[in-house]
Amino acid sequence: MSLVLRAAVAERHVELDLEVGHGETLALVGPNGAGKSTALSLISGDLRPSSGSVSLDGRILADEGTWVPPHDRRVTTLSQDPVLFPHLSALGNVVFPLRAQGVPRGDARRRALEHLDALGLAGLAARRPAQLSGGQAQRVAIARALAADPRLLLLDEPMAALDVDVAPALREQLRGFLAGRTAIVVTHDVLDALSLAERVVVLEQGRQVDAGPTTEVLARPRSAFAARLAGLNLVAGRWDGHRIELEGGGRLSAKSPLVPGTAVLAAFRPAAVRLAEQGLPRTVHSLTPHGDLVRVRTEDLAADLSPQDAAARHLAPGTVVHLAVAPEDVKTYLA
Amino acid sequence: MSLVLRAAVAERHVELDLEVGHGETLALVGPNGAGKSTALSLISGDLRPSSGSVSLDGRILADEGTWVPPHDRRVTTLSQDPVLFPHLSALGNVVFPLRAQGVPRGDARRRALEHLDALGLAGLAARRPAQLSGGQAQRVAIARALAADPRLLLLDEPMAALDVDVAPALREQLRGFLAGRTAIVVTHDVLDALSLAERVVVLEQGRQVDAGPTTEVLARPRSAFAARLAGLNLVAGRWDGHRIELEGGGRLSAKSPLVPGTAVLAAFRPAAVRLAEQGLPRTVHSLTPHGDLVRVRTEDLAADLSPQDAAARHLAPGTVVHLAVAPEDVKTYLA
Amino acid sequence: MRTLPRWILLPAGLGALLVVLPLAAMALRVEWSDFWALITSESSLAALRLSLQTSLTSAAACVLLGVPMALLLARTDGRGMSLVRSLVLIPLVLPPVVGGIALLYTFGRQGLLGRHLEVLGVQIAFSTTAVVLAQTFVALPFLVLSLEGALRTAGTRYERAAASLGARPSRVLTHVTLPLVLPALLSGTVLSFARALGEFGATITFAGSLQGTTRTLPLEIYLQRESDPEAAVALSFVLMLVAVAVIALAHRRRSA
Amino acid sequence: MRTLPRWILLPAGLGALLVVLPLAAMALRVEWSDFWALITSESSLAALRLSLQTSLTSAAACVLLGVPMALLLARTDGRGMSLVRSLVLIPLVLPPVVGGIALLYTFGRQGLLGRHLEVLGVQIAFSTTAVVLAQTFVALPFLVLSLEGALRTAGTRYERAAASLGARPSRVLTHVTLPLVLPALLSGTVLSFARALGEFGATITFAGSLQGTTRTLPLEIYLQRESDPEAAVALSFVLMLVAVAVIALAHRRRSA
Repeated sequence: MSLVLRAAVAERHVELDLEVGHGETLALVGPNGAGKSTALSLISGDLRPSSGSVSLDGRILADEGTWVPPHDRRVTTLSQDPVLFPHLSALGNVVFPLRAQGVPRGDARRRALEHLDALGLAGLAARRPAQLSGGQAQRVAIARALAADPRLLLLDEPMAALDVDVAPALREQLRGFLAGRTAIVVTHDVLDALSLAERVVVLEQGRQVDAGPTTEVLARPRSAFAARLAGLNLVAGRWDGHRIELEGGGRLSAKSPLVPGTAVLAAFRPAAVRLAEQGLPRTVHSLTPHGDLVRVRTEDLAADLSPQDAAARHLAPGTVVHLAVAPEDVKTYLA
Repeated sequence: MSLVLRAAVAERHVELDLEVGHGETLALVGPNGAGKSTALSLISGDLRPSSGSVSLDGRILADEGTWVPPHDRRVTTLSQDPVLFPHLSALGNVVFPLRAQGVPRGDARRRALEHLDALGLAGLAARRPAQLSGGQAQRVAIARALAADPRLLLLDEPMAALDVDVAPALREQLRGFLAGRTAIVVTHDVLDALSLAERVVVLEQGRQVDAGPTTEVLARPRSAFAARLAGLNLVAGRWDGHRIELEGGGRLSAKSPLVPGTAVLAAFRPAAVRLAEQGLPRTVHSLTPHGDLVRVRTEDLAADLSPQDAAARHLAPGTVVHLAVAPEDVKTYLA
Repeated sequence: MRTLPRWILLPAGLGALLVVLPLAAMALRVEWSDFWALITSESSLAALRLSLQTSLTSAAACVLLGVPMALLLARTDGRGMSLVRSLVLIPLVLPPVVGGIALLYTFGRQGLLGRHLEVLGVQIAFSTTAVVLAQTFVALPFLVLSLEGALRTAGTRYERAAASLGARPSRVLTHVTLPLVLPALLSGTVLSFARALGEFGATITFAGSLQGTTRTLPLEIYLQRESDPEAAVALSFVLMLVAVAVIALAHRRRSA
Repeated sequence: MRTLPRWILLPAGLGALLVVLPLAAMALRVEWSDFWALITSESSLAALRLSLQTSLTSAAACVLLGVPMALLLARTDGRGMSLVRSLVLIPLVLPPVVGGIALLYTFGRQGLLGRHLEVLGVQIAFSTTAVVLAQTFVALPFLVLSLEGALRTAGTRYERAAASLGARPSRVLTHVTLPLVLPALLSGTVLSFARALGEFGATITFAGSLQGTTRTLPLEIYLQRESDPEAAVALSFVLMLVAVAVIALAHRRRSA
């Protein structure tokens, strides 16, 4: 293992147990306040663990007796804000980490230009950050982070501030650079997780609740957040051969090869849910635009309706609706 | 007519011709920079027209020789920022416009309390704005705007800053208050337009490009923006009885009772578009999360794919794709 | 803190000592047994009374003249305004003695205005009015600066909202604008009061040093420094307490 | 502008007149035919030279001591720091004469430190060193205040980014923190230079008025005011030009 994080931060009620292998990219996902930022702060050295330890490539970075300051950890963070030094040119920004490591001036300049070139930025070397677009600035920040040659790269929502037109191209570039590097990417974007990371860890309330290969976790979510990230409704219950007896009450028809009597999880898309005369009774909690549709959220289930439908039915919080879903749209798997 | 706005602002290349009837609510929609803010500024008195005039209930508010200052127009703006006076209580905020109109102190207080009560805020009368939630603050702002008893109410994205859980309930309340009042609502939200306004005007590049009853404009859009608001692809062409010869080249199969040879518009949902071996050739411009799906934008058409599909095909800007849509998913109407 | 190199503690400590040590040294020299007698002697009381009276008048004049100036500077744009702002700030960096000379050539007997006032029988130089003028001249920028900053920070959105609700400009000013910047107005007033209270160079140049008429506390301290050092220290200690109180007040306002 | 009532133009204009009129009146009194002779007389030149030399030294001392202080104040939190900040600000509102008295009881012959220095044969009061100390004492808060504000505005994100890229604290300070606040550092230095140049009360109290040793420009102007008013006006005009230049410089920095 490259990174081993087994540490707690008592005042934030966070207790983490993470490992990242050499050359592996791990996606860290979860709702706000789940402990993702705390994990990054523990690794980068912005926060001390109240117990436990952080180690990188066998070297203890922090435990009860040890404290390696951030500049000495060989851990570099790339966040949604490129934080380019405004008084330096693009080239000067990429030279900075090389000079900080004692690389001689001419050598540092040459290597910085190579890094800029690799990101297609050689023509912008002389520009100040204020003269760069958002996407260009973020690419300079990537070049600068790579120039620091960290043992571990932390990517904190690296695309979140970019224009939607720019993000996909940058995501593909980043995918190339991350191959063979050890990295953790924190993201809310399912595309980031799918394209950049082989493995995903889901945090909720300071604890790990789901983990595994990215496509597997998203196809068969076992946590509320993974289900939300994958855009699925998730319910738990017992399979009786025709229907699932839901834990919260009610029954859901499904088709499944599972043995009757087993505890199962069932996932289905909100777009497959319709309002019916009969079905699971639920109370509307909120309505939100969701792509072209309106997402109607209830206690535990979501349904995607057309805006025309939602407006015509005068749906508002408190309205009671009956939700139905076709058996062939329900995917079941062992709990 | 209550409001008649026939005015131009030369330096912004905006030329407007709007009318709002007594007791009517008009939705004003369009992309950023289309002239919506300019229209509101001309009406509220933040901006002088370079030519033309603005009149309300027969009184000229602005033309070459006339200029009524904002405080004297009987036009009140409600924006996404409630702009409650922080040094006054909720009650003090609602009392403010009444006192400004010379209502005696005790009378103003009584009427302000009635307004707060109508919005279910009587219990919060003594609170400072800082002690109110976002939704409560916006409701106090509504009560304050109603207390000003304007001849025309301007709603500038009134829900845009609210939590998604709060907006629907407030939208329903606002719908009640707008009944019988003259109002203009600027919005990006199709639900606002559908629930609040009987009529919609679409602005693009400073000009009116589409107008009519809200449901009609959204069902059969005639402008790129109205199509985007309704979540539809829109193409123009000539109907030959089986297919539409598109203006930009290519053919699209459809079913339509229209007479062959007529110029038609065709609308279809991005979710109905699939990638095929044969179809309309297009170049990917961007990929963006869109609800649970990924919206792939090309030169003129959009397609909604699952994130798994988009990641598996390594779609990125520049990729050439072929788009197909089933004939029964295409809706045609006269251009 | 973690990102600061440790060696900066040395010069920072020296700097703090340069400020704190003299204050401590002076406090240690106060003759506590005679303290009350020293600050209530006839000349001390006359200076205290005069200082309080002139500084409060000056602070009031700063509010009356400075609030409209700050409003105009904060709410009007244009090239002209930046020149006006620069002019208004000059007393902040102009040596007070030079300010005193300038006032003398304006309101003095031979001055630009003074010679016309002389004809009317009004004489300003070397009077209590001169003290107030000198103090207002040097203290005005403090009020204008702190209020203009607060007005710019507050922005015009509340004022535009008030107009949209039908309030006339005067009502907007008294019911919205000024209440919103009240903390900055108070701390600006306190600062200009403190600056007026400490005024020395412009006063001694323009108003002279007549006991009971123009000899304010700083002048009294300067004159007593050699003849009656105990009294000078005692009065200095009083002014130091005022300075500490002013800082505490202005600071609490800022953090509130 | 549209939201301001018109009547505020009257007091605002009066306030502007109070500042501008004296400056104009003084400029009108300059004897242009003798101007060069007046400002190059022996005593004028001695004062000019001394003022320039001491003010530049004080400004340098302010940078050396004030930059570390501003860094600590801006980057450290805690209840203790707000007390330290209040102490550092005191010279800003303390009457300069009182500052002079305080310095006298610290570095004077009988002072807290002075009596020990006296034993070593070092005498500070009434020397050029005393002038520099007095000027540094009153000018230090100007530098600390403007730099601390800029450091807080700049925030720590660039510093954290630099550390994350492997830069040691000293390198972060010299290559990131200071370059980022360079405009504020320059305008703070200019302001503290201006404050040092105009210093009068603390200097005359603590350093006296010996030609060539402690008689700086403001003291020279004060002394010449009655004996040679033409020279006083000419030197005042020079200091006024410096004040205008300082304002222009600090203003350009701010808008840049």
